Parts: sequence; C-alpha cells; structure tokens
Amino acid sequence: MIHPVPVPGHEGTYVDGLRLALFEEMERDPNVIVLGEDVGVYGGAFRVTEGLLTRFGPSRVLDTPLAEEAIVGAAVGAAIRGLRPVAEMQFMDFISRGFDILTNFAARNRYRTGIGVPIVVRGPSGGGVHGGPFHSQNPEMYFVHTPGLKVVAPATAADARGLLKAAIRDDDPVIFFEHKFLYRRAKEVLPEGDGLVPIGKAAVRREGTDVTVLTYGSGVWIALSAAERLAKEGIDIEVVDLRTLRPLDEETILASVRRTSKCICLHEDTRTGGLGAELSALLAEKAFEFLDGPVLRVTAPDTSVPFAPSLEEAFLPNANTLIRAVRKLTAY
Amino acid sequence: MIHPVPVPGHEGTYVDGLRLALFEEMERDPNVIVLGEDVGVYGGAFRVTEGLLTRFGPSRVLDTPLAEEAIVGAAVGAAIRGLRPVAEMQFMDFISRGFDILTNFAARNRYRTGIGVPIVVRGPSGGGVHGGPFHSQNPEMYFVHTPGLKVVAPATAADARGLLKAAIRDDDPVIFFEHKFLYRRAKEVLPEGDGLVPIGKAAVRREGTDVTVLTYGSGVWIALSAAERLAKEGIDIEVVDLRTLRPLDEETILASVRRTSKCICLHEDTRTGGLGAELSALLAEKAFEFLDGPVLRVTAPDTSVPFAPSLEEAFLPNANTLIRAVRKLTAY
Amino acid sequence: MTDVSPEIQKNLYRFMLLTRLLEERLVNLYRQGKIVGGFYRSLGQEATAVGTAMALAEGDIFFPVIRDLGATLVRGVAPRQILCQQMAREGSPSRGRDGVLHFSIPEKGIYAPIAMLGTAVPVMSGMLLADRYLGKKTVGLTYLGDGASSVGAFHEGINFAGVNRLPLVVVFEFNRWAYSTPYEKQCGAMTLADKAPGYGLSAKIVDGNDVLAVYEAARTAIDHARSGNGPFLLECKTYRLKGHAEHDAQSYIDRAEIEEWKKRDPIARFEKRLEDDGVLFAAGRDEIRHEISRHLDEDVDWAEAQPSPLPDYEFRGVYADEDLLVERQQEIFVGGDPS
Amino acid sequence: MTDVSPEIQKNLYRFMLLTRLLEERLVNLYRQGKIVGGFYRSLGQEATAVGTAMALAEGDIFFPVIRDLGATLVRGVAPRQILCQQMAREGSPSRGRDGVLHFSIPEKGIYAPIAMLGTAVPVMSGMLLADRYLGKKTVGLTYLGDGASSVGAFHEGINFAGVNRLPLVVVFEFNRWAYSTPYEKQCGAMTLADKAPGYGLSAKIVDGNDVLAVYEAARTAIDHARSGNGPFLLECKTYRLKGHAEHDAQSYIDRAEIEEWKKRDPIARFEKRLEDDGVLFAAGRDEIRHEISRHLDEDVDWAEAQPSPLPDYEFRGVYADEDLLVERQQEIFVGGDPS
Ligand SMILES: Cc1ncc(C[n+]2csc(CCOP(=O)(O)OP(=O)(O)O)c2C)c(N)n1
Ligand SMILES: Cc1ncc(C[n+]2csc(CCOP(=O)(O)OP(=O)(O)O)c2C)c(N)n1
Ligand SMILES: [Mg+2]
Ligand SMILES: [Mg+2]
Repeated sequence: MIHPVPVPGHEGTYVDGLRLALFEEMERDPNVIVLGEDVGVYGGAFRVTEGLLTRFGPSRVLDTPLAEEAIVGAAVGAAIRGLRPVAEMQFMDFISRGFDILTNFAARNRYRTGIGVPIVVRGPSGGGVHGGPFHSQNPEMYFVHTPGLKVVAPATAADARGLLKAAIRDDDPVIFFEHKFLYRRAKEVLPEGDGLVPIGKAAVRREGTDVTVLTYGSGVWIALSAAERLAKEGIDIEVVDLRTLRPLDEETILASVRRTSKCICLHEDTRTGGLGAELSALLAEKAFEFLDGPVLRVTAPDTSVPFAPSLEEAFLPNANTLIRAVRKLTAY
Repeated sequence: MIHPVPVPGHEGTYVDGLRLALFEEMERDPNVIVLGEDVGVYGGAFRVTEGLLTRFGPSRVLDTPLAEEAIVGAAVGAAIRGLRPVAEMQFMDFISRGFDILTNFAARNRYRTGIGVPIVVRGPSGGGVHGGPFHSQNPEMYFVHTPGLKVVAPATAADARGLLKAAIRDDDPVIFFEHKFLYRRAKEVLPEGDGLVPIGKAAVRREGTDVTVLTYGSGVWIALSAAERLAKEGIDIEVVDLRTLRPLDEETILASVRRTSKCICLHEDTRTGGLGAELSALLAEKAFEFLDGPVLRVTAPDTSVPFAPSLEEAFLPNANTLIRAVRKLTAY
Repeated sequence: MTDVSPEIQKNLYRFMLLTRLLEERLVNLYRQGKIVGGFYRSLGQEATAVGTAMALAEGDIFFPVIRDLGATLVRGVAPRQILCQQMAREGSPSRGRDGVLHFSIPEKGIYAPIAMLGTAVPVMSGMLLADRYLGKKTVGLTYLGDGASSVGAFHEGINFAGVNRLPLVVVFEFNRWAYSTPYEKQCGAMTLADKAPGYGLSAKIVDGNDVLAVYEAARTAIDHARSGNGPFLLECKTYRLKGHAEHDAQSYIDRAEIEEWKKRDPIARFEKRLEDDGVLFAAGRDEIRHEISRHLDEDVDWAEAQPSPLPDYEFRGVYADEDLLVERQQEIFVGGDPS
Repeated sequence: MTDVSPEIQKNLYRFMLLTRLLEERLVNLYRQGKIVGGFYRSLGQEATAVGTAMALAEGDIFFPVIRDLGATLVRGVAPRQILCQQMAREGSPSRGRDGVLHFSIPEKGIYAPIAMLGTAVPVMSGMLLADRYLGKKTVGLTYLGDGASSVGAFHEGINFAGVNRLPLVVVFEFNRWAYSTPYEKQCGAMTLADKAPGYGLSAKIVDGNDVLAVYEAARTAIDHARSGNGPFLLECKTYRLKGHAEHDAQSYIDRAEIEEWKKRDPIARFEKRLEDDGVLFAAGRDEIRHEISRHLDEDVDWAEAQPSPLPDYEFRGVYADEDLLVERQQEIFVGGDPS
C-alpha cells in the first residue's frame, strides 16, 4: 500500500514536498535516477522515495548495498557520464562515509577537469527525535567549507519540494539537508505549478525591525515561535530563512542586518566553526558600520547530540535560549 | 644511512623538531607507538620518522597497508586499550579517508562512554611545493568544527617539537597539522630541556600596536615578513601565532585585539567557513566594543589548490595580500 | 554427541531464553511508548549472539551490534541496565548519552561501537594490537551483519588484522536481510566466508540457529585466533524473524520465508535437543523460565522507577580536562543561565 | 603462437617503446628541474599499461594511475600533452590545475582520478551504470596497485559493481611494492586475484611483463565484462624497476631482486619474441625507435617553449555558473586588485 503521490495545490508535509519533487523531476527528465539503501522496495527509511520504484522501475530506482562511499561514488560516476543521480543517505550522519569522494572527487572535478558533477546527496539530519549521537547530526559545515559544493537546507514543505527540484536541475553537486523533525510536522499547501525555489535565495519569513535572526532548517520554526512571544514584549524580530547555506544570499542577509542593525545567528549545529561563524565574519566585513551590537550565536553546545530526551532537550537550541539572546541584544 | 637524532640545544629544522619529539616521547613512554604508510623502513615520505624503527623496533613502529581508515581506526583502538599511538598521514589530504572514524569514533568516545582516545594524527599539510589539489590541502577546519578533537598547527621548529610532545601526552585525540613548506625552511635552536609547549596557548611572535594579525602555520612567516615591510611605512602590526586551533587561546587573542582594536585573520586554508570565520565571530562576541574597524580575512580563495606554480602563487595568501589588507584597515 | 558440559549447555539455554524474555518485555515497553528511539529485536538470532559470546574467555573483548543483546547478557550485563539503557534512564551504562547497545563496560570486555557499521573492525584491530604489545592474550570479536560486510571499513580493518595476524574473530550474522535489502542485492559472493581467501584467512560456516554448533565453532575460531593464526571469519547462518526494528512490518518479505525460518527457532530446537540428550527436561526448563520471569518483573519495575538523567548545562565530559571549554558552553545560554 | 595480428603486435611494441623513451625525456627534464612536483616512472611495467589499454574498444573508458602513461598514449594522448602536463605548461590537458596523469579527455575515454587511491572503483561503477542505462556497451577499466587494493573504496566499489554486474575490469598492477611497503605487509592473501570469490567475480593472473599475454588476457576480461558477466579482476604480475618516484633511491629493496626483474624487462622480451615469430627485426625496431625519438625531440622543444598558465585572479570555474562567488573571490585581494 503506497501513499498517493502528493498533488500541487493541496496540503502536504515536508516529506510530501520531497516526494513530489522526486516524482516531478523523474517524470520530467529520464536522466534523473535515485539510489541508496532501502530506497526502492521499502521506499526509504522515512518514506521519501515511496512509490518511485513502482513508477520508474529498478533501472532508475536502485536499492544499493550498505555502503555510502559506493553510493556517493556511483552517483558521482553516473553524473560524469550524463545522468542526474539523487543519492539518499539513510541518515545524514552517514555522509561521513562518503566524505572523501564528496569533498575530493565531486567538489573538485569541475575546477580540475572542466567536467561538472550534477549530483544531489540528500537525507535526514537534525535532532529532536531522540536518535542519539549518530542519527541526529547536522554535518552541513563540512560541506559549506568545501569549495565546489552547494549546500541547501529547507525549512518548509514548499521549499523542500522547490529546492529539491532546483538541486536536481543544478549543474553542480548539491548536499541537501532535510530536517527529520520537520518531516511530518511542517505542512502547508504545496504551490500549483512547478514550485521551483532557486538555490542561493534566502526568504524573509517574518519582517521585523529590532533584531535580525539568521537561521535555517529547524531554526526557522524556533525563531518564528520566539518571535510571537517577543512581540508580546514589544520586541520585533526579523526572521531570515537562509535556505541555501552555500552560496549564501549575501544581498538578503546584508539588507536585513543593515536595517535592523542587530543580528543573531541561530542553528542546531554545534557552535565552534558552525555557520554562525561564517555569518558573523560576513557581517563584520560587510555590515560593520551598521552594527549596533555584537553578532550573537545561539547554537547547540560543542558536544555530541545526547540520546536521552532530557539531555537532548538541554542540548538543542530552543525558543527560550533564543529569546534570552534577543533580550540581551536589544538591551545592548 | 640515517640522519643523527637532533639534539636539544642545537639548531634544527621543523622536521628535526618533530623527529626529536618522537624520539623523546618514545624513549620516555613505552606506550607510545607510531604507525602509518612507509613510516618504518623508509622513515616516512618526509623523513619525520627516520630512525625510529632501528631504535624502537617493529612492535612500536608499524609500516601499515595503504589504508588510512585502518591506520586511524587501529590507532583509536590501541588508544582505547591504553597505548598512545601516533598515526602518520602521508599527506594530510588523505585524512579524508579516516574522517569517519576520527569525527565519529575518536571525537565522541569520551563523551559517550567516558573512555578517552589519546591519539595523535599527524602529517604534512599546506601548499607552496606544487603538490596540486591533493597534496597541498589545509583540512584543519573539518576537525576544529568537531567537538572532542583538539587541533594543533605549529609554525616553528621548537613548537613542532614542543607541541608534538604535548599532543602525545594529551589525553584527548589531537589532529596535528604540520606545514610541509616549513619542514626544512623553518630552523632555530631547539631548546634545552624537555621543550614542552602547552596545547591551548598562543604565542605573540611580534608585538605591535596598530593591527593584530591572528594566524598559524605558514601564515606566521607571511605575517612576520609583511610586518618588516609595514614597519618601514610606519605601520606596526602584532603577530599572534595561534598554535592551537581548538581550543583557541581566547585570552591571548582578546588581549591583543582589545589593545590594537583592529584585527586581520590570515590563513592558507580556503575562506568560507575557515578559521577566520570562527575568530571573527569570537571577536564579535567578546571584543565588539574594542573594535575600531571590521575584522578582515586574508585567506586562499574558494578553489582547490592549483598545481602549476604560476597558479598556486596566485592562490596562496602572501605578504602582499596581507599588506594590502593591513593598509586598508589602518586607513579605516 | 557433544563434549560441551551440561552446565554450559544449560547456560546457553538460559541466556537464549533470557534474551528472548527480556526482549518481550522491551517490546511491551515499546508499545507503551516507554522505549526511547527505535527498538531492534534479535528474535530468531539468539543462538548466534549467545553461542559466540559464551565461547569467549575472561578478558576477551567485543563490540555488540544491534542484534547482540544476548552477547552482552552472557558477559554479565544486568537486564536492568539494558532496560535503563533502552528507556534512557539513570542507571543506563551510557548515562543516557547514547542508545541501543552502545555502551562500554571494559571490565566485562564490552565496548560501544559507533553506529557506522563496519568501523568496529579496524578499531578492534587496534585494540588487539595494543593488547598483544602489552603482553595480553586477548581475543577480540566483532559482529557484522551481511549488510555491514559491504562497508569499506570492514575491508581495511580485516586486511590490517590479517597482515598483522591479530587474534580477531569476525562473526558474520548472516540473516539474509539488511533492513529491506536482501543478500542478492548486498553482495555477489555465494557466502560471506568466501571473503576469507582475499585476506589469507581461515573461515567457517555454521548453522547460526544451532547454539551448540555456534558455540563449538566459536571455540574453534577463538582458539585459532588466540594461538596466533590470525583472524578467523565465522559465518553464522541465521534469520531475522522480525522487521529491522519494531516499526518495520517486513512487508517486503515473502511470508513463507518467515514461516520456514520460524520452524528453525533456535530456542525450540535446543529445547528438543536438551531433552533428547537428557540434559534438561520440561520441568527444569520451566524452572529456568520462571526464575528469569520473576527477576525480569522486578527489573522492569525498578527500571521504570528510575528518573531520566539530569542535564548538565555545562556539557562537561567532552575532554579529559572536564573544565575545558565549559565556559564557552555556558555562553550558549547567553549569560550562563540555562533556565 | 598467438592469433594477435602483426599490426597490433607492432603497435604494442611501439607504445611500450614510446612510453619508455618519453619517460627518459621526462627524467632528463626532471634532473634539469623542469618537471613540476614529483615524477613517477613505469619502467618495467610498460607491458601492463600498454597491453590492457590496447584491448579496449572505442568508447571504452578508464582512469589512469601513476604508472599508466602507456595507457594514455595508446588512447591517443600526444606526448607533448604529457610534457606540458608534467611541466605545468599551457597546453597541458589539466590546464595546469592538476598534476601527474590527472586529466580528463572524454573523447579518448580518459578520466582524471583523484589522488586518493581506490576511489576510482566506485566512481567507475557509476559511470558504467549510467552508460548501461543510456544503452551504451561501454567497458570501464580501473588500474589499481597492490597498495591501492587495501583501500576501503575499492571494496565498496567492486562489491557494488559485482551486485550490479557492471562491465568493470579491475587491472591489478601487482608490482610487489607500494612506495617502500612490500606486499607481505600490504595483504595477507596469496594473490590479489584471491579477492574474486569474495565478490562472486571471475579473475585471472597474468605475467604482466609479457605484453602479448597481457593483451590477450585483457581481451578476455573485457569480453567477459561486455557480455554481461559482471566485473573481472585481472592481476598483472609485474615489477617497479625504479623507486616510487624519482627522488626515491629504493634503498629498502634488495638489489638482487631488482636485477632479477631487470632480466624480465618487457620490452627486451617482446623484441626477442617479435624476432622469433618473424614479426619485427632489428631494422624495423630501429626505424620505430628513430621515428619516436625524432618526434619526441620536437615535442620536448615545443613543450619547453610553452608558457606557464596565467592565473585567473577571479578563480572562475569552480561552479557551472562561472560568475558564482567570483565577487567573493575578488575580496581575497582586498579591494579586488590582485597586483
Ligand atoms: C555505515 C552505515 N550505514 C547505514 C546504517 C543504517 N543501518 C543501520 S542497521 C542497517 C541494516 C544492517 O543490516 P545488517 O548489517 O545485515 O545487520 P542486521 O540488521 O541484519 O542484523 C542499516 C542500513 C548504519 N548503521 N551504518
Ligand atoms: C588513499 C591514499 N593514501 C596514500 C596515498 C599516497 N600514495 C601515493 S602512491 C602510493 C603507493 C601506491 O602503491 P601501489 O598502489 O602498489 O601502486 P604503485 O606505486 O606500486 O604503482 C601511496 C602510498 C594515496 N595516493 N592515496
Ligand atoms: Mg542482516
Ligand atoms: Mg605497487
């Protein structure tokens, strides 16, 4: 029993957005293939690829051995010969096993040889579901730091669809971080039409005048819920959903911070060397004169993601930690 | 014909410093072992382990198969059972193949299980010798971003010795980035005595009043040569050699920047998400009120390290690029 | 006839049964929403985990993977520790920091693997290298599913162990499935033991649902390794009677296949054999079962009464120097106040 | 007697000789400091690279590694391209961005590997998967040293290729050494071909210094792969007569071993055979040699006259959109002025 394919113009979850994107792109372009562990018969550990095998057959939907380097490597090779492979990591934590080929083969091939590698490597990242240290990671920065890759991290169902479609059509390797906590929690009407969302463009999710919060993935929802509570205190924050982490949408980021003059970077990834660092450096370089206070970071602490719900809750940034930072910054 | 073991109190190169550290530590502690590709009979591709096999025998100096994950994994296992393994990567670029075990096993073991993993993974990084995209990388940020690891990057011969000794004695996993361009170019008298240099302490290599340059590895020498030329223009820069990249010596960094009020982060690693980002964020958080100008970054651009000397020269940051940034910042 | 003592035979039985009954309790708790994260059963595979672990000597070491609950019990882990572990309560050997069987109890020779399958092989090789250097006669064991055999870390690790003739026994828990992926899609070799010549190793295939056969084969493998003959690949042919985890209804498997394997249930088979050989009869079995059940009831009550671990908002314990970077961690809670 | 045509035999000879003479030029340039980076010879291994590449059909693809200069020449790479590549001059197929044999010329079926040995195997598997899907009958070939066989990526890639029955031929260039590491320390298996059963593959061992034998075995392997029988492991037993690279004096090797292998020089052996079989005599060989030498002299002069590539201070070409991030790159030169 396969769940029906989601339909544009109707409500769908984040997973629906991803599924729809895969169906639409595979329908549109016969060179799009999907490979990964349990993506075929089973439809993926989180059911993102459900129904693809039935519709597109085993030559386009491949159940692979348990071997991420083979999955990523095969995707790279297939891309070099003209296909548009979408490789699933069962959990994004396991991308560590494809790290070498991603950062050294996929990322550098165009610069070295002129031949692009249009792959998408996608899968669930993030915490909040008690997955413990190896099923909750946010390993995006390893790839943001690697020239040649693009990194995308949608926060909404429509973006999950629109960005995945854009990632598949992109001529460069895209590492696509889905957030598993949002898989069935983020819902909305999926837009009519092709719903493409361009890579490299941030979205202002809430306009505000006092503080800009730069964030992505689960952080967007944290920021929006904090915004409501802060509004009651008369503090008006602007929430920028970065959506693409590499390349950053400097225009939107800078426009917002130049207007609010205060900025907090919020992410679920650990602190040191996280995206907040790059954002802070960018603002130092390009908005220094506009800043009326220090750029703050609200992030996870520098540990592994603990397993017990009580510990994980303390580990994850949330509306409270963000609100405290906003208050501190507005009081500055 | 093995080169004689370097002697404290005499001049030695950066490689001599490393060799001396290995000899001294293996002599001191029978639990120190060395493993890697060609480290035994051949003495290492860059001769850092030369003579160890003769002195300490094959049970402590292991020539391994060509397999970095096995090397790193075996080091981790040996450390868990009480040894202090020093694993060589023939080039630090190949650490990508041990990435999973380093970032997931070694880094997280103490937090997860209470059992520490006192390994050192060391090897040559950096460009300037026309090694091309895979023999010139500076992959330090992947490890700075990983909680549980320490990251060290000496710039001088004495530090190469003193920090390697400290790394071997450290109870946590240390990723030790040597700079191959400095291997035979950096020379000085290696101090008498044990010459230990503590992890986590930066060194002010040159005091100055106008601009702080935060840097490490090859950057230290670039900054020192720029400083001389800038002095002739009446610009007085302070050069801070970070030495340890994780944990950062916040005290020294902040003291310097609070004094000079201006800061440039200089590194050979690529720009986006490089250490400069973390330093900039740190200063935003803790020295915002002291800054009289934007924190600038002088780094390599976001590409692979190109092979041709003409291209590599354009890629690597140098005294000219630093001087231009200093002038811009002092004029701010 | 076997030369395995009745005492050991009864223990093999006891630990298989304990595994099954403990897992049944855990399934109940799972259904009540009390288990944290997924729950992975070893139903039908108890003989492999128990038989191999029973063959280890004091001081030997291993990494359990998802279906090796039985092995940890054999080595003396208390059911209440497992219950706390799976419910993420105080008293769990991982102190709530990790899940499933990811915990280290060095005194019992148990080490926490990471989730990345296959990585245990190079790490175990290093552990054995160290022990040999330190003059210990340790044998080390890694459990690997048919799926895990595809991981590059297995290759690098077993090759390293082979060259260094380390006393490593790889137990292949061949249960035909890796999540939903059948062996035909996992590997082109007839059997996993066929990998042995590629590393110059010895190997043996054993009926993984015959606990006596597993135990005897494991003894041979362990002796081989301990005697300095290098690693040994022991392939246990067994079957995963349940889905990958409790949420998985196994809809991708032909029911007939499952029914066929149910007939080879390792516990029922061993009961018959114990009876045929005159080692243990219905009354004795009932006694064992009742004793286990009684203890498990107490254990469940006790474990359910344990609190969740209290968060340490300083996030200590990442480095040997507990205070290292703690100040930085506190900044997360802007101003150091976590509340 | 062989059924290989005299034409092909002469070509096998020509390309082995071209490889050797070109490398001799390169060594000279190396001694003059004109080679950028290290220089790696294939002296003594020419038969393996040339014999295997000659067996490929038009449209087939491969990744050359450090000792496969001969294979690239067979596929039509011009010596002057190699000279420019090794001197990092304009005209090098990698445009000065990468070194050694790291360049891609898709029309000739040549793809640049990365330096991380073994990674070519999964990537080639993907290339062949794509070609099969696109209806092409491509066979792909990866060269792997005995050292490279230890890398996890080889394992994952060949297993993937085996399960998918991809038309992949792995040529093991078994030359006993990986840098200074002898095979005994590399792998516990008798031969690399012993890895085949572990993936359900066919394999063959061939005298890698007998170019005809290599060619014939490669044809068999390639036919096998192209006919849908899955990957084939072809182990060529050869020997690295020089050090790992020019800087390496091979002091770790017993001279007698090298002398022994010098006697099996593939070019001298083939010369004798050609003569015995009446295919090519001294005069014909001299003619070939002179022609090659004359061209190489011109090529060296030409290549030495080429300029170094000019830096592009905007560092374009990292992404498909050439302008992407270029502004950011220019900031490196604070203010956009690189001079
Ligand atoms: C490297 C890696 N990739 C993916 C996973 C996710 N995963 C966990 S268990 C599993 C299936 C394991 O199959 P197998 O090794 O046969 O063991 P079994 O479950 O059958 O006991 C998968 C895919 C993982 N743990 N590690
Ligand atoms: C993964 C990886 N580790 C280390 C190296 C460094 N390295 C380059 S060639 C080489 C030896 C290769 O030996 P082998 O595979 O036998 O090939 P051969 O040189 O004998 O042709 C080494 C260690 C590398 N290129 N890749
Ligand atoms: Mg299995
Ligand atoms: Mg070799």
